[in-house]
Amino acid sequence: MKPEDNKVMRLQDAVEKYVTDGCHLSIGGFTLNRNPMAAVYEIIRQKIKDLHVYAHSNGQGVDELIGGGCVSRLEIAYGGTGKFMSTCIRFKKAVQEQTIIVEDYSNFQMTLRFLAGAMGIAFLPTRSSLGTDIINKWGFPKAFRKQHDRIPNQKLVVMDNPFDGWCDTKKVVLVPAITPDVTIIHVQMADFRGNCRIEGLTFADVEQAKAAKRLVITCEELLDDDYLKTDPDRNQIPFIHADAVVKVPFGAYPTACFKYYDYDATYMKAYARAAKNDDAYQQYLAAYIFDCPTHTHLLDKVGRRRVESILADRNRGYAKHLDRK
Amino acid sequence: MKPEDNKVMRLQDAVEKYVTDGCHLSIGGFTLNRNPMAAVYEIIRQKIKDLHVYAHSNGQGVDELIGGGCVSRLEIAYGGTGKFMSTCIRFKKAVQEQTIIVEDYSNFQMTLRFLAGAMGIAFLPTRSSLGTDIINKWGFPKAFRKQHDRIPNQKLVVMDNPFDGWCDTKKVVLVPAITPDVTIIHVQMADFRGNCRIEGLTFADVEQAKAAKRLVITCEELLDDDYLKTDPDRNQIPFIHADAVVKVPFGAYPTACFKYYDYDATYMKAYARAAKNDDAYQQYLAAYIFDCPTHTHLLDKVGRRRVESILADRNRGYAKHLDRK
Amino acid sequence: MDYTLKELMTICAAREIKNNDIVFCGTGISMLAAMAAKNINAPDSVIFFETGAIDSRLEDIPLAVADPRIMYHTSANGGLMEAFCTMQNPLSGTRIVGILGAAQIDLYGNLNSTVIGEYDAPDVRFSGSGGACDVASFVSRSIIFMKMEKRKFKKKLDYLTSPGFLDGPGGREKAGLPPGGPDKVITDMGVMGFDEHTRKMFLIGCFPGITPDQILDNMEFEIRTDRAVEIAVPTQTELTLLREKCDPHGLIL
Amino acid sequence: MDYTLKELMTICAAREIKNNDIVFCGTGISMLAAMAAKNINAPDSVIFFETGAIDSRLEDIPLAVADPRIMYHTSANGGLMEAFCTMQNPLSGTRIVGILGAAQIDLYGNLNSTVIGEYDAPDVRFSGSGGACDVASFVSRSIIFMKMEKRKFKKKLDYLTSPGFLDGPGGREKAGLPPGGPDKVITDMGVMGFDEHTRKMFLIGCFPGITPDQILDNMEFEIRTDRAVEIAVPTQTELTLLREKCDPHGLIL
Repeated sequence: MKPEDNKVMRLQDAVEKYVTDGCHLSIGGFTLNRNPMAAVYEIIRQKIKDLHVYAHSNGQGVDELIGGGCVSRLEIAYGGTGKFMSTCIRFKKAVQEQTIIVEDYSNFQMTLRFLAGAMGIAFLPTRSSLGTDIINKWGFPKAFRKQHDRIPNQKLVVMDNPFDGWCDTKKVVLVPAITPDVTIIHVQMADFRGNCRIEGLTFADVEQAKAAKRLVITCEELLDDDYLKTDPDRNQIPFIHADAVVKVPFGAYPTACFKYYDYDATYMKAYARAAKNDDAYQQYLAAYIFDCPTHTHLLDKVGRRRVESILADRNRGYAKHLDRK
Repeated sequence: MKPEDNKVMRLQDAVEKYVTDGCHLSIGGFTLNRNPMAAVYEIIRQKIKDLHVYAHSNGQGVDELIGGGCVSRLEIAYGGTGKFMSTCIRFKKAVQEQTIIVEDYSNFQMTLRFLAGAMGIAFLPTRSSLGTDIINKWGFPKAFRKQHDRIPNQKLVVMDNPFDGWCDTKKVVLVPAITPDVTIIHVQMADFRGNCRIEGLTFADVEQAKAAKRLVITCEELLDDDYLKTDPDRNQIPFIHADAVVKVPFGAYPTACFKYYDYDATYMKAYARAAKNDDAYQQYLAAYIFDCPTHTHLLDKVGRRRVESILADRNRGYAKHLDRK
Repeated sequence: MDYTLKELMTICAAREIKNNDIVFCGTGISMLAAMAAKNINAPDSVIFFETGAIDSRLEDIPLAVADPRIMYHTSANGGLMEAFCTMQNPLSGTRIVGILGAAQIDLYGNLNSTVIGEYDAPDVRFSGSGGACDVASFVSRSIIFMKMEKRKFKKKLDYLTSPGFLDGPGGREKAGLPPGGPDKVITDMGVMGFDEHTRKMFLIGCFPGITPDQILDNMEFEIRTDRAVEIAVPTQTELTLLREKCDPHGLIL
Repeated sequence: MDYTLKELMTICAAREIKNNDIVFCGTGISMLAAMAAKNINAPDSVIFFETGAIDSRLEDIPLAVADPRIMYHTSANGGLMEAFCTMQNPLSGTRIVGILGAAQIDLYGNLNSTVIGEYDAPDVRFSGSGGACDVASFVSRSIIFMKMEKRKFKKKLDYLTSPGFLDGPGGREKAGLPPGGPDKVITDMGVMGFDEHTRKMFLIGCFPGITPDQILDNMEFEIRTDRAVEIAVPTQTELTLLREKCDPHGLIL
């Protein structure tokens, strides 16, 4: 086995090694799906501070990182998880109380920014947001940007089309690349080298993974052989991008993991309730994160019955008869 | 069935309808793999003229289109098929005799140009080719570009990074989008609506397909039901992009089709031999294209034994014991 | 006939969707409207999510655009890149109708879903654009769900998240946006459209029992009401299909 | 020991590949060199193709970078976009070593694979860049195969397809390219490198029986030869592995 094959590690060690105070972090998933929640909880547990977080619509994970007090700056397109929190509650509170600074983009723009990072190009163009306040209003002012060399000098740049009306286009918006210090994603299958297979929608995980200086992968199933190479059309991330591979069954819980389990509606509703009240939220943090040394402990606390209730119907990929009321 | 479901047609009809004299065409595949050869032969058979062709490294198909006298202008990255023709022979001859006009890009640039078309954006940036003659020397001069409104006003544009050194980048090259009138690809499986499944590498087929105003799909297997929807992670092109679906078994022959058949080394060597001599090439055109009303006739002419010899080992996806000497 | 306001609004939106439209769906009532259209009046419409799923079967109603229910039995499962490129590409984008909601709307159909108050020190923070700005920028028409309240129908938005017609005729073109813009606003009191010349919002019709004046009372700006008619109530068939096929467990309704 | 010139050249190139290098492969001898490295001296190097395959098993030698043989047992099958992004991305690109060939090379390792003569009216047309310009633009080092001929080692290229050090020290930087550039030139008479200060080509060593002067006689420009040593001939192990494991049917050799 070659040195760079030795990527399998414990979640605690991976977070300790790669997620440090003040680092620039992005997490995979979308709203209530495939967020790397076990890693998020471990980051909170380790009391990592002052994170600069990049997100498109990574709802539950981002809200918990903010609620856990780990985040100082956030570049985001959408803070919500759909029906359970139309606006993420701890996010909303933190912005209103100005305990975090936010820069707003659209989902496409954030995706393009990750893609630019993955492509090794300084920016990418889009026609989205022309004429809007996404262009006019900046969360990170120019002076602030000047002070931070890890933040580009401009939020975005509006430019005339140099190809003179080509594609009926007069102007475009250029958005700057993101290269996080570390990206954490949760996938259905990974092998010991870090080859990844995502089932269902990939969201922007692949772009986020390839844009990052370090990539931490948590997975439902960890393969210690070359099984994934027998069907490479289904793999999205080759091992050359991977730094750590951690087996964490239910690692996206309470968010969903297509073909494995659904979101836990009960947990997410209870979370939203707690998030609305500071005291209740402290109790939530204590009970579900700080009192649980590992993700397994959290699952034990939730209880086998709830976990079993969300197991996916392997045909449909979600829990057909889950009570989501 | 809704109107746009009626996409299944005969190859003759699809080519007649969508590939017209002077139109801008791109074909899928790469060198000796998954070129839509049945469609290429049908285009030659129908004596379509004056095509403006966009290619990255679509070797065999492009060389035959040129050899068949169908092409006037070509934007290309690579004219070759690997070992069988390190430089495509009819292409080489046509350029040297100036019977076609060529504009050169790199493979990445051509891919970005198709992607830009697929993305609906006028251009995309790259750092490739800075300092080279790809930037300095233009096959389509400015005046020529001015006369043709289907060709962008500039081959490419070198621009300073407006994000001031972000990503250690001072300059980038912008390449203009391509939106062909029609793209033709050959895939392993398509359904009657035009959902496509490509096995093995996708090359730039997906970008080429989505960039085009019209998309013609030839396929090894045509499904008249929703089978492909039962495993959508394997599908790359949703039906909303498709205009015609044609079942053509061995539709990539003599190029390869992963999991179905290998390239025919015998055919390709014979082709290269014929291509070197104008008389021999006329005989080749007559025997294999004009005397064959359909692709089936061409396969019959080649003979069952040769066709059987290239059938893929379903595990490996190619013909393990094929004699390629 | 018995129906709720939400059912009426959903069906009003569904009626705007034509067969073969590609329907961009957000969460909640917008998703339900798309499902209703598919089950009632536009069986060949194609439901499409910014997360990358296209033509999902939707056996069960999703509670977010990343719900695993949208990944089942689709034409292709991609990611955000594929989805937004499909919108930005005029060949496919012009066939898409977007369904959006927002916190505020103005006379020209511009939307705010980001903040109330100052951007730097907001009184209320909302989710932000998500894909809404992208949809509003790219697609040829959109349908907007809004609650009728003075603080929501604003003379001036606190933040312009998603472009409507911007400052009126030619506004999108001047800004560099593709053509397109809002088509209908479905509220809890009636339905508005946008004049094709002035690009200003006008009242298309009131819901049963609602007068144009009541609607104007709930807006900060004035709109023309002289073309207003009464909106047809849901038919029994519409209601049955909506209730039984789209949301049998009442998760959204 | 008996070996052919092609075998010697292949093994010279293979020796330049280190364990854990990601090796970009073109067609023919460059692919064989990558396979040789993997089978002889760098078992953990990763073979990578511009068509989108990474870490292909290569049970059988491919005859093109789109040969179906490269799609078997890979880490992931993508497309050209994925491959070129991996090269342009400095995080992965700087770990890649490119193996290239060309029709012409100059003192600074710039390559021509496009035309001989005028671009608009060429005497000889070649394949063109393909991915060569991209590789040469992005990756940290490349190995170039060349035949020793005066018309190939040119004072001035007819067309600069793929960037080497351009006009010398700082040339790439001035043009806006990432760092990188050619590392070795493997010819049929010896091996050249590039001086780290002047960026000029110099002779590293001659093949057995070849003198520096013979090499100079086959070049249009002068290079320093004072550091030249004799190149170690292939070992029996190298030859056996090359012949038996990499190209048992002699398709390239």
